[in-house]
Amino acid sequence: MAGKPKLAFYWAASCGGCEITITELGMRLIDVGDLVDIVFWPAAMDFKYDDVAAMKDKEIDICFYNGAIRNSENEHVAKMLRAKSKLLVAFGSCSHLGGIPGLANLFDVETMLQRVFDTAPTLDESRGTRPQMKNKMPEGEIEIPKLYERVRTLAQTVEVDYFLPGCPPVVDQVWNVFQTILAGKLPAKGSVIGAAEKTNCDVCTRKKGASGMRIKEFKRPHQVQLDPEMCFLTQGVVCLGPVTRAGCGLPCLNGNMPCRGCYGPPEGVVDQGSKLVSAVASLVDTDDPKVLEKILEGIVDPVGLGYRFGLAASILSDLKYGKKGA
Amino acid sequence: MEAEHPMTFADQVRAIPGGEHLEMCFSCGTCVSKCMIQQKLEPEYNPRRLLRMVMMDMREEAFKSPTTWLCSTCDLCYPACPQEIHISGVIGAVKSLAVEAGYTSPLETVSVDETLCSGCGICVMTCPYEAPHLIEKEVNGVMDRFSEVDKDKCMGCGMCVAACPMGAIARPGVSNPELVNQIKIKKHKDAPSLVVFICDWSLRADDDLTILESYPENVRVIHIPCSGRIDPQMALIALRSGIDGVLVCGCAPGECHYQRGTYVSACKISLLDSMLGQMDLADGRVRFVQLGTQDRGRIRHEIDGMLAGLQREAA
Amino acid sequence: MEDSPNKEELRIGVYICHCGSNIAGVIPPAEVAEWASHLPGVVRATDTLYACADSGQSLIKEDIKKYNLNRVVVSACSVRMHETTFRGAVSEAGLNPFLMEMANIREQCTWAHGHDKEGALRKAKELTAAAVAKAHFLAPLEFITVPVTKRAMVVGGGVAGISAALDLADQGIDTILVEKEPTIGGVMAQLNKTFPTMDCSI
Amino acid sequence: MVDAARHPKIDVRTYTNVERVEGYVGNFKVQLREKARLVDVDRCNGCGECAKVCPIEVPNYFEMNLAPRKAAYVAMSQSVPLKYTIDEEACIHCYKCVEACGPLDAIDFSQEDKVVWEDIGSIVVATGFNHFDPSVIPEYGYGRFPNVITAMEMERLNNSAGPTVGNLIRPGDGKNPQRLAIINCVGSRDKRFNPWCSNFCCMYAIKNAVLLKQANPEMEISIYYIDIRTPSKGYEEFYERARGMGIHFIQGRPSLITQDDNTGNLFVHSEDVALGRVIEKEYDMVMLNQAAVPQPDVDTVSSVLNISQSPGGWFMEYHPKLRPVDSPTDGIFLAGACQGQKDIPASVSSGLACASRAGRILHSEEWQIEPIIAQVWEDRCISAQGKQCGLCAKACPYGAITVETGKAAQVTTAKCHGCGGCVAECPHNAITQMHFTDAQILAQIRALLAEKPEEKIFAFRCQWCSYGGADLAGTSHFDYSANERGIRVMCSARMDSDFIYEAFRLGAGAVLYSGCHPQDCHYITGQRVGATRADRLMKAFEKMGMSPGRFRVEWISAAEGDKYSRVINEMQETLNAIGPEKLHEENEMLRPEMEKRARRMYEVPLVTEASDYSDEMRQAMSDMEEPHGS
Repeated sequence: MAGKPKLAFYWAASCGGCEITITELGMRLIDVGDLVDIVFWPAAMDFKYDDVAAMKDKEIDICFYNGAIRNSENEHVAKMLRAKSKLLVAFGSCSHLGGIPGLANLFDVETMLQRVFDTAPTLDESRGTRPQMKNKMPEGEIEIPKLYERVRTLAQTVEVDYFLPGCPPVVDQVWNVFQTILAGKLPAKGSVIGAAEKTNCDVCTRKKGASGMRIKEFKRPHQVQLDPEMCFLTQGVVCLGPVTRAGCGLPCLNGNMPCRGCYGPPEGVVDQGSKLVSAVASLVDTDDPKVLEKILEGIVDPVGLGYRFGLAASILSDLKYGKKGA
Repeated sequence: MEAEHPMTFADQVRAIPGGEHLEMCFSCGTCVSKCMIQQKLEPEYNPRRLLRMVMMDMREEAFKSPTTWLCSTCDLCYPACPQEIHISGVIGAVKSLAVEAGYTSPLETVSVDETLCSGCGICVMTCPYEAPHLIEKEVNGVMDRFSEVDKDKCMGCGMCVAACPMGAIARPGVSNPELVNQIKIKKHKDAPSLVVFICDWSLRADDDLTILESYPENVRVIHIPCSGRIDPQMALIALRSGIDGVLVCGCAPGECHYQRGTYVSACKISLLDSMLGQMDLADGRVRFVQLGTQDRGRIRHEIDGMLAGLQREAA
Repeated sequence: MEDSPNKEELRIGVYICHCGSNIAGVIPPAEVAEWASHLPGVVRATDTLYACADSGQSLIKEDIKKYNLNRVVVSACSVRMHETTFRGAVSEAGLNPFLMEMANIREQCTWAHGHDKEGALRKAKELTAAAVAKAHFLAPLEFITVPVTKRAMVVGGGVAGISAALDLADQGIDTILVEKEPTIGGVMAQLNKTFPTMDCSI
Repeated sequence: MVDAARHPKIDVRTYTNVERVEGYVGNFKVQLREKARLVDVDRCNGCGECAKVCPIEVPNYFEMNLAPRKAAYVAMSQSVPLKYTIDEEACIHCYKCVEACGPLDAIDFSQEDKVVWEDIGSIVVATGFNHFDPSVIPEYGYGRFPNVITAMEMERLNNSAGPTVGNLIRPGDGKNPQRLAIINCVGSRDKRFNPWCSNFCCMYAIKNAVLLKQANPEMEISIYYIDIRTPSKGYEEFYERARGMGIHFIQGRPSLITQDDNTGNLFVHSEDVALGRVIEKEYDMVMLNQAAVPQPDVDTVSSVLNISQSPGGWFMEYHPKLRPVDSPTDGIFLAGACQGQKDIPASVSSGLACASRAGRILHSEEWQIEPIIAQVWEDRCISAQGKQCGLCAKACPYGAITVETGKAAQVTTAKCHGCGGCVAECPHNAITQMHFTDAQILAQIRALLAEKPEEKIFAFRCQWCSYGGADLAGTSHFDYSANERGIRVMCSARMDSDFIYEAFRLGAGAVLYSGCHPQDCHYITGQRVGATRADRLMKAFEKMGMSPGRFRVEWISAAEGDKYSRVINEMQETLNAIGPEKLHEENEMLRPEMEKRARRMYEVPLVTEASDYSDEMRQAMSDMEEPHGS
């Protein structure tokens, strides 16, 4: 590569936390500045889409794309950046698995619009209106992007080279990924980088369950005095540690809260939520069908629990929208 | 007083909890026919004869007998015994003596792949037979925790295989890939496609097995040792591959051959169903039925009912 | 109403039964008899092979006359077995049947303490002594005779009840056959043919 | 049956219950309640017109509910007496039957129950047995699978007088069954239901099989059994004949029956024990050979007739070998299956035996009862001195004692059964019991506790139950400690507290207060009197600080030999645990208290002579000890 490698960042349907992670690099940002030439970073600097459109294909060396594909704009930019970049990395849970926005797949667009524009308590007299697709403005006609029925991950829109999981990805992992990319020591295309192979339980130091220890009642974190020494499952609290990759350094567990699965499932697990059900349901301790029902009432929102970050990438979304999902 | 006579084999068995009053057996044979192992697995399996061997001090023969090793203490026989002998308790006692004497189980058991195992302990908590337990081991300089399975206790039911998030524990014949590869149905334009996961012990009558095999291609039957072996992910994989419905059949409560498999899968499918419900996909495409030992012919109703439901759904 | 014992001189006969080996197999009856002979009031103490047999009973009857006994103690089996037998024997010898007392040294001694022969012997002696002690205070009694209403009642009209009623009636006894159902016959009437003769059951 | 009704000497009272029985052998008074038939038996000629017009149909118990009967009904056409009865519950009072009866005018809806007292010399109880309801064995599917029937249902279905007039059909679809399975020991030899063998079912199964095979030789019949029992003459030959006719006998108790819902056929899953193989055979119909169980109303019958029950609920005989048909109560006899499972020949012979046993009494002008009844010492009775008492009358189960202040208590000899409750309850010892006087009992106690009393376990037993239990312990050779010394009284009500205090005063190591179980007491409420006294004693001894287990109260029936030996052995262990020194020290501490409480007994006449004589006896016994130097 002639000069410094060109780096691009883009922020699609997400909370922006991934952008802030970059700033967390702190002083190391200066080194980044020395190493790479940031050619597109709308969140930080005043870059325009036309700048990218003007580039030649594959001109950008590395593109970090964070955020899910919610509307037509996200999709358009994703396709454009794919064409312009050699390496496209899905940065953070939203682009990797759909993240929190992915939970929108539980509802259809019309229900959401009604909630936002008709029934929300804080609405003023604008209640009942709807945003118009096209608007005449003094500067000219402007369009707002079209909301797709289905929230899709980056990989479900364009071909993605690597995935950097996390909500947000831990800053040290981001730095490691920088080093590996710059050093060119990347694993096979399509693999997850910036995370471990095994699950959180491998690194979690809590005392694990013994033979015959079963769950008599599911409890949510606020309903029980959580023991910092014992594995959450032995306390009847569902922890997604067993179905989530290690690598985040366990900020949640160290804060005495169960893992929520943002780093995504380990290799070989196709659907994180159903795998969690398989693991957790095996620990239920009753042989009476009626009692079983009562125990299951302890899990108030199975999809929210099992697919907090992975609903868009899950088979459930495929089933709901089929392959199309326009 | 004459010399303290050495403990006979029967005394030793009686000394172990569960092994009491085996001498009350009057060989009526109820336990042999209530248990399905002889019918389905091993012609030599006969708990009544094992009790007789214990009473007649035939120690070696008892240790070698398949009855000692194949009994999964499902306790189908205990409430049926007119002499109220805890038969599975006696067999368990003989088994523990056999293990002490150095004999090992001939059963096809699970094994742990330590490169995958994250030491989460879920298999340890799941196993009805307390076969797996966590061990500390040093791997290239670093202390790590793995699950290790006691071959003599494992009954090969596969509940741990389904529970293991990493797919680190596997049983030859029913490992995850082997099952997923069977989930293939040629698409039929009018007949809905249905995958039936059925446990080896829920259909007592051979006629029911022939009913099962009598279905055309659009019904794919996959045999698993226990309904507890089912992983809801497989059901989703089947649905995504275009299959219209998934039916999981297990034993009735209290009749599970591996004690708790049927409750575990009831819980899994119920949770999966509520998830499908949240995504308003719950139109009965995934169902779990518990077939009792007297429910002869019911498998036909369940499958036909499901196919009819899917037919209506598809229309 | 009762006469105190020392009005006439007490002459007690004690008989220790072998009952074949049932008693003699565990304790030596002769030794018990010899021991009992020293008890106050005992004038005759011996052992006998089978007290309830003719030989035993005739021994007691002859002794009552020969030793002019006015109390008899029989250490043998349970009262529920042969009390009536020995009461009959002593009354045949002219002694009031209620002046005979038994000691149960078989069911409640030798058969239950086969494992402790020495303890059984001591117990047999003391049970005999207790019977002798009670014998001291026995008073002659007459059976109370009550009139008998010559009518029988059979409760239940099944095959057993009908057989009993028929037999009683054939003996000339007025019998009331009570049946709670509208018809007699019981379970038998419901049966088809009955084994082994396969004839009808009505 | 018919000759029983026609016999001049037999007065058949059907649709009648025995409500109360009083009195004693030779002089029973029995209250009978003849339920209202709503039909005048003298007028009814059994023509059946009323039944024809009666619109109401209810299941007929006689046909095992397989066929209906009208509200106006006879159980069967050969009913004896052939009189119709109107079922009050089912009847809707349309009175059609009254019209149909016409001139006979036999139906009378104003009829009331008739209650009458009868003087009876002897009672024969022949209340029979009941059939085990197999629906409590879910594995056999009775009640769910229509073609699974019970033995009695088979009797009716195969009976020419039955609902199908002898044409055996299966309830499911009315077809004639070609393949029948008979399963033996349903509810018998089964600890979960009835541990006993019901005696006749093996032969009964073979009979049914032979009958069916004769009627339809092609019929395939299999009998599943644990052991075929053919105990009497001709039975094994009958079994031989059945095998000769091609009836299959499969050794193996089936564990399960499943049904093919389409064909209604049944599959019997069992092991063929001879082969050691599990087999599953298809049948059109399955007959469950159900166990014989006691009648559901045995408790009422045994309390009305005052006869006790052996374990399982069968009435208890006086002695299983020597007096098998006598009940413990003199003059009451047990005929047929109510005393224990019997087949028809055994039932008939026990009926005939009862006839002769009752005849013994009824043919003699008078009958002797043991003179062990209570007698009052008028001079000691405080009621005679004008004080208000009557404790003895309260304790008497038979109301045999009348007490008026100012006059001494009076015992009516005829009513007194000799339990001795009054004697023990009287605080002034103003009443004694012939042949079981206080002096006689005290003499026995002192003789038995003359030597090394602290090693001894002193047992008070009642004649009918715990003394019988001790006997059974001996006959079954259940070993127990030879330190036990026991005396016999007629009832636990006779065990005066003074005897207990006296035994402890003499230094007894432990005392057992034992009698009948409450419902078994031979004297109706005698046991209750004994039990209340025992509780009082237990509390008193606890307050006195006596080590627990030294005074023990146990209710032991004549059939519980194992319990008697277990209790004595446990008491021996208690004594060993306490140890001789502490026992001696405790007795010294308790002696003054016992002396204070036992002193009242010494006011009884002859008791002082008994204690003098006992000293003489103890002296003689200790002389004998020294010379032998044991």
